[in-house]
Amino acid sequence: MSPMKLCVPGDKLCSVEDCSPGTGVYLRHGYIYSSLAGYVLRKKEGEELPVISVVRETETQLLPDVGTIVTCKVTSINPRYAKVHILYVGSTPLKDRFRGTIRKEDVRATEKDKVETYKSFRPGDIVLAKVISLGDVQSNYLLTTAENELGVVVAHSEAGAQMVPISWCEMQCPQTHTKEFRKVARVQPEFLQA
Amino acid sequence: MPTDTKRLRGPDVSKSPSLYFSKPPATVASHGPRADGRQRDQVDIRPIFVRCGLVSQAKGSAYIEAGNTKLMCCAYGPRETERKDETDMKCGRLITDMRFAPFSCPERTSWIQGTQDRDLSLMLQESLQPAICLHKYPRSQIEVNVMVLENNGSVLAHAITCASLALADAGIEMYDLVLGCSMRQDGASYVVDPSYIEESSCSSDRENQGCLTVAFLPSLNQISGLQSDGEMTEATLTTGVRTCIEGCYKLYPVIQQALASTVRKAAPPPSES
Amino acid sequence: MLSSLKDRVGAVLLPGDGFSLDTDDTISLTEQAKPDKVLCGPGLRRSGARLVACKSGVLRHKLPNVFWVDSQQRRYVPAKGETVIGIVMLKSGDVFKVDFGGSEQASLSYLAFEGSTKRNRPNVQVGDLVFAQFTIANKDMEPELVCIDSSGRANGMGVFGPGGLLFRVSLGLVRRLLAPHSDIRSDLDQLFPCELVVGMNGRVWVKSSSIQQTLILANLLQSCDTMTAPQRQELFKRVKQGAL
Amino acid sequence: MATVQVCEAEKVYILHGIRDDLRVDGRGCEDYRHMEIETDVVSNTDGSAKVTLGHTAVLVGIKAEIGKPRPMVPDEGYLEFFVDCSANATPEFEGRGGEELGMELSTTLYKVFNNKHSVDLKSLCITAAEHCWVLYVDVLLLQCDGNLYDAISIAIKAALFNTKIPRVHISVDEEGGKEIELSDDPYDCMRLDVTNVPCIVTLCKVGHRHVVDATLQEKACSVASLIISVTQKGTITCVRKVGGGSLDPESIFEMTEAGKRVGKALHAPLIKLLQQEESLGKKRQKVGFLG
Amino acid sequence: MEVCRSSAVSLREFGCEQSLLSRPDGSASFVQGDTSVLAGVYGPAEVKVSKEIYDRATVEVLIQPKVGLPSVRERSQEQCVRETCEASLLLSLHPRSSLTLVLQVLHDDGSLLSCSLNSACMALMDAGLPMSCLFCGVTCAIDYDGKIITDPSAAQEKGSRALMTFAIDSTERRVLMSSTKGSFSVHELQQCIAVSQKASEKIFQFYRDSISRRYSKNL
Amino acid sequence: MAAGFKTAEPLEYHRSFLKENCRPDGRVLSEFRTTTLNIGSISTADGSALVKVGSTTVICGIKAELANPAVETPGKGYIVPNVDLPPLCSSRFRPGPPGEQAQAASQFIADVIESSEVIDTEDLCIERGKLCWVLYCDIICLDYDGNILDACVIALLAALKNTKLPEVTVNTETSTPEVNVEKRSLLHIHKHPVAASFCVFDDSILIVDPTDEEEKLSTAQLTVVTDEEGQLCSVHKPGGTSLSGEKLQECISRATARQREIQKLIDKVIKSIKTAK
Repeated sequence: MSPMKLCVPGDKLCSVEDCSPGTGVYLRHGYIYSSLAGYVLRKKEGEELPVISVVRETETQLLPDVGTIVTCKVTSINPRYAKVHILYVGSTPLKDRFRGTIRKEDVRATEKDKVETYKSFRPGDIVLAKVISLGDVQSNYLLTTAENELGVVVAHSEAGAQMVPISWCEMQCPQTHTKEFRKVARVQPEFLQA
Repeated sequence: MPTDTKRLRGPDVSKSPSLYFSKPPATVASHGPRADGRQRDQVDIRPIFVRCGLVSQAKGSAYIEAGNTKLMCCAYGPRETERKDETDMKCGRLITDMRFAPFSCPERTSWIQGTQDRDLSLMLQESLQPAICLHKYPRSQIEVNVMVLENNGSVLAHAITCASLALADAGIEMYDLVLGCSMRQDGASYVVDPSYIEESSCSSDRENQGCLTVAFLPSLNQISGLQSDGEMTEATLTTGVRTCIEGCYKLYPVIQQALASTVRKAAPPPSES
Repeated sequence: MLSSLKDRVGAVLLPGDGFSLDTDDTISLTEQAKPDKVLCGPGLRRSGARLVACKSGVLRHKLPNVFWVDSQQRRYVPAKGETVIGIVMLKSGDVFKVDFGGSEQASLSYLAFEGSTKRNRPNVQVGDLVFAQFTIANKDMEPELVCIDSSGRANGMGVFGPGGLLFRVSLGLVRRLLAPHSDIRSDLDQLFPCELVVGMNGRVWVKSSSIQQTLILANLLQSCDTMTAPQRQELFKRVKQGAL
Repeated sequence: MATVQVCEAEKVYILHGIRDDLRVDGRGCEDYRHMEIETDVVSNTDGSAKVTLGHTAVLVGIKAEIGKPRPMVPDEGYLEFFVDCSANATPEFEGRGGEELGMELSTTLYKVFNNKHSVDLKSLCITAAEHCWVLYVDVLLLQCDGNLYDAISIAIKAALFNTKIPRVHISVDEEGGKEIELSDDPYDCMRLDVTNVPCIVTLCKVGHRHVVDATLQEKACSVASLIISVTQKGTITCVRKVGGGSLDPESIFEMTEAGKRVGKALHAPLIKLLQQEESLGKKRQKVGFLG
Repeated sequence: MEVCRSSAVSLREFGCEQSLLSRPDGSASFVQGDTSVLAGVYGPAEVKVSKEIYDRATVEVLIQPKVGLPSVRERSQEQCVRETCEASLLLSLHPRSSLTLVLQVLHDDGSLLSCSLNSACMALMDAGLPMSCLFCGVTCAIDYDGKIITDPSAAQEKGSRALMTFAIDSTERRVLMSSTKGSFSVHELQQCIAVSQKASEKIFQFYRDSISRRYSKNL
Repeated sequence: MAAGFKTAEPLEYHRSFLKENCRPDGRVLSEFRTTTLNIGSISTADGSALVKVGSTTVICGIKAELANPAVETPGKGYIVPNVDLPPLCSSRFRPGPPGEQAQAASQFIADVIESSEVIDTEDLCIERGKLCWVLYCDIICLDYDGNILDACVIALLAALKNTKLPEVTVNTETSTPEVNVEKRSLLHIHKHPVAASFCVFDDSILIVDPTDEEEKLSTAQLTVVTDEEGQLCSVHKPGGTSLSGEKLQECISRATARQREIQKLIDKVIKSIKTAK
């Protein structure tokens, strides 16, 4: 096998007739060009045109986008929403923190009007959430935890110990055995790298 | 004048010893070979040394050395924009900052950023912006910081090249690389990639004299930055631009190689499956 | 174990002063099968097996085993159940933002007034004074105020009427004013008839029959902070004679 | 800079018009809008001019003051530029908004005048290494309706034409000390030679063509512009690409060519106009700001 | 104003007054000989979003010199005072709020940093902010004969070979902060620390006395 | 575990390493990062040095200018050090005037220069009361990965050792200085101060040469500066949790060893430059 081709931004890779564009590339006048410095990857699946992408050692998705799952840390809460710092997009850690908001009505899918934010999150909690909107000029990224797999994954009790989930809405401190309310995530193995 | 209370201050007045040199400084000849042995009236750029990814804290970084001109550039981001307005929602923002180390020029410069630095920062921004896929980075900003460690001419041109390398190293999506090249016209002859002395010397009252810097996207064949001062005829200017483009093309393979080796060093090729 | 603590009741404590809570000095076989539970009030905190003061002030004790440090503090830190006088700063959505002198503004729902419903909103304007109680006061959360008690009645809370004067006194004085059988209050009662509202946050509102009397009362109260009881009684007597 | 929002349909309309050499306001691609020039409008300056170009209005005042020559060039005076973006011109300039644009404009002006021939700096020297004239060129933006560069450069040229610098007499006293005396006679003054003062032509690339003196709408349709400062002889003293887009080399060459042509043509009528106005002297009817 | 005369480890006369300003939430002035510093504390108050820390309070210290604007030297002292305060305050009890400590130098006659620390500690106590322990500042000078002078005056500072300021905590008498000038041997450093620890006993006793007096007055 | 844990619970992440007596970058607690030195690479400066301590990179350039001595010290010149932490070196620094950390670092360097007497400012006097040298020592951080103070002191010392000043005479007739560029001489370095920085973790664990991450999570920092005679020039602990006497002693002995290592390194690099010439 020949060594993989390297390219830099602006390199013409091929015509659109030969391949369909993947990530790290752009189209211009019927040709596909590289927009990254990386390895050229051609993937062929079935009868369709092979997909051409440019990949780097680190994943290229650097920004939270609508629909992506993010890991965040709760920084402050009030009755209407919880403010968070987004730490990860998927499994890629972000170098710079982005701020996000989980509104009260986006905490869970059922009985939305009975949600109380302080029975769902506490500052310092690590939460899995999904981006629902990039927000507007005033607001931050809007996130939701209204899915079974989303919600608090790591939380510490008043005593400072890491709590164990006991139901979808409660966690317990292993030291003092006190129970605290949280919107607990049913952790799925694919997100359990943390 | 307000005093700078955030830095340690020396005496109120101090002067560069160069004002009192017993021998007058050597002047540059306007003909014959150049001081560093390069050819006049030819696209004879200095050999450059480039390296990417030297700064551990930055998303991407590059260092460039052309003769004694040494610069460092770091790219950060995309990160949340500090100032928000409507256009940021669709498009990212590019922020550039270029500054000189106080010891980078023959005369010591002040820490406080002057108008020159700000103008260069603006030129840098305008030259880089067309090459970056900013629409891929809504709500965020990408920062490019350039520090000139030693100024021996053609700083802006090299800063542009260096910055585009840093951006590519940072994995910021770009339409093309941006390369910079400068030339100085002196009467009928010209020098490409001038040194500090060649840049600042104005030998006589001759006409057709000036400096030109071009930022060029080599693969798309587009000029993203152009700046000149002095006095030049239209013909000179046109050939000057062509000369600079030629200079950029000479730079291109070196830059491509540097980037490729960075990619190779960072990770082995992924499996093709 | 409590003996060391009880001995110091009434003494001045400084931050860092600690008491051992170990049971090892009471190997007593007799009385306490269960060690006493100590309840720490403000100014005291548990640090491992020790009880440490974190504020300067006088150690107080209340039966059975409640201890706290009585300190002189000017900045108010909200606590659940305390009533305060706040100023409405902003209307946002279905809440008011209320400044009560703490580190952040508290929220006060439109619905937390007696008789208010989604249709029938209370008449509260930005700048109004409210007397309200904390239902949430916690370091992790935005404090929340209400103007109704648990049975939905105003119980003295709500928006202040026109007139009257708002001023600040020390938190210590507030506690003295609110203590049952407060002597300052009884002294005041003898002076003029007045309406007096005391917020735990150091804000006091008075209203009397004339502006002059209101001002006198306000000045008297503010000067109470630095006076001993005889000094105060002397002053009140003089005012009563001089002003009337 | 002052910007307007242009919708897609408008954009297409403007683009098609320009392709056919017909702009929305009826001009051709290389035509300027209506321009008015008035000099000597601010009495407490040594030279001043006001230029309106479409709805763009700028005022330039020049003050001559005695200063110390720069150590590198002891036998020359120098010019200082300052551009004030008043919040009057557009609300966007409020606060610090105008500062950045002001900076950008003034640094470009320094570049435009950074050559030996635009203004004879040697004539501004009084005594070498000791005293020289410093011309403070203050630009005030009154209203922004696109094409600031061109309007400013024309106003500067007019104001420099109008500038009267008092003559100085140097007397030497017994101890060898020099004394500088300014002439009291208002007519005993030095005039500047403005033949080589360049004018700026901004070319806006719209679609595949370029236009001169773009309106804000046209500017919103363009990705990049080229600023070219041209002297009467056709020498180019400064070129600069502005805006977020890039240009291909061929169109740059076309644009410089066009810029040179348009710029060169600008000078002769301008000088004629200024001389005419001057010859009118006191009889001239002052229009003033509201005229 | 209370005054304490000192004997064994020679400290200059010092005095302190708490709660002397009405605007801040806590204030104190501290006098050591002719050196005096006035401290004011504001907080816990609202914090700027950019400075907000989600699990603790943000502390800011501002030192105002007697004349002129604060310079780099003040900034470095601010850092010393701030980090000392941060170590003794229980900041996690007031997350997302700000504590601002303003120190106004009234007169500098040596041992300024230690006087600043002492006034800071008294002001923090006056504000009733939760603290895990108290701290005090002690300055030692070593003169050219190798003699150690505690709490030196400006003249003594000038005639010294080395100058050290320590902040000592009240529970374990350990060094919280150290800032030195001039060169000295390891042995000298240890001696100075020992002397400072001894001197700290006195200062802490003084703290206790003046607080006790204050509370006895008000009851 | 690795990456996720690191960003979400950085303190726990570091603790898990410290428990095993090692650090995330593989060092043991008392180990410095590799220190490299490049002297005299900036030709526009009168003296310069670039230091790398691990990834932390600092450059120091010295520019000499002429000035009048201060009235109160007519026989002395000036040394003006300034440390800059530009936004280039880390995303935590914002553009604008230097922040508290940069200012505190500048003051620290100034104090070290004064305390250690690395240069006798009287050596900088050209003519008493009339003319003297000002040494502007501008130190710029190019990559901030912790322990900036150690790197700054090394860069400063190496740059000073590399600084050559031209001969200056004062022309008696015109009383203007005359600078002879041909004749340059090295500065006289009296002492070789070297700094060693430490961090305290969880009030008890002491680590040497902290990285940026470690600095952020530590509860206290300490820098000890010693010279070749074993004298202490600075024991700088700007606050934080307290430190016992034994721990302090440990730091001092480590600092003394570090001084010897660094002085050797500087000598070696200077020698290699000379032989290269």
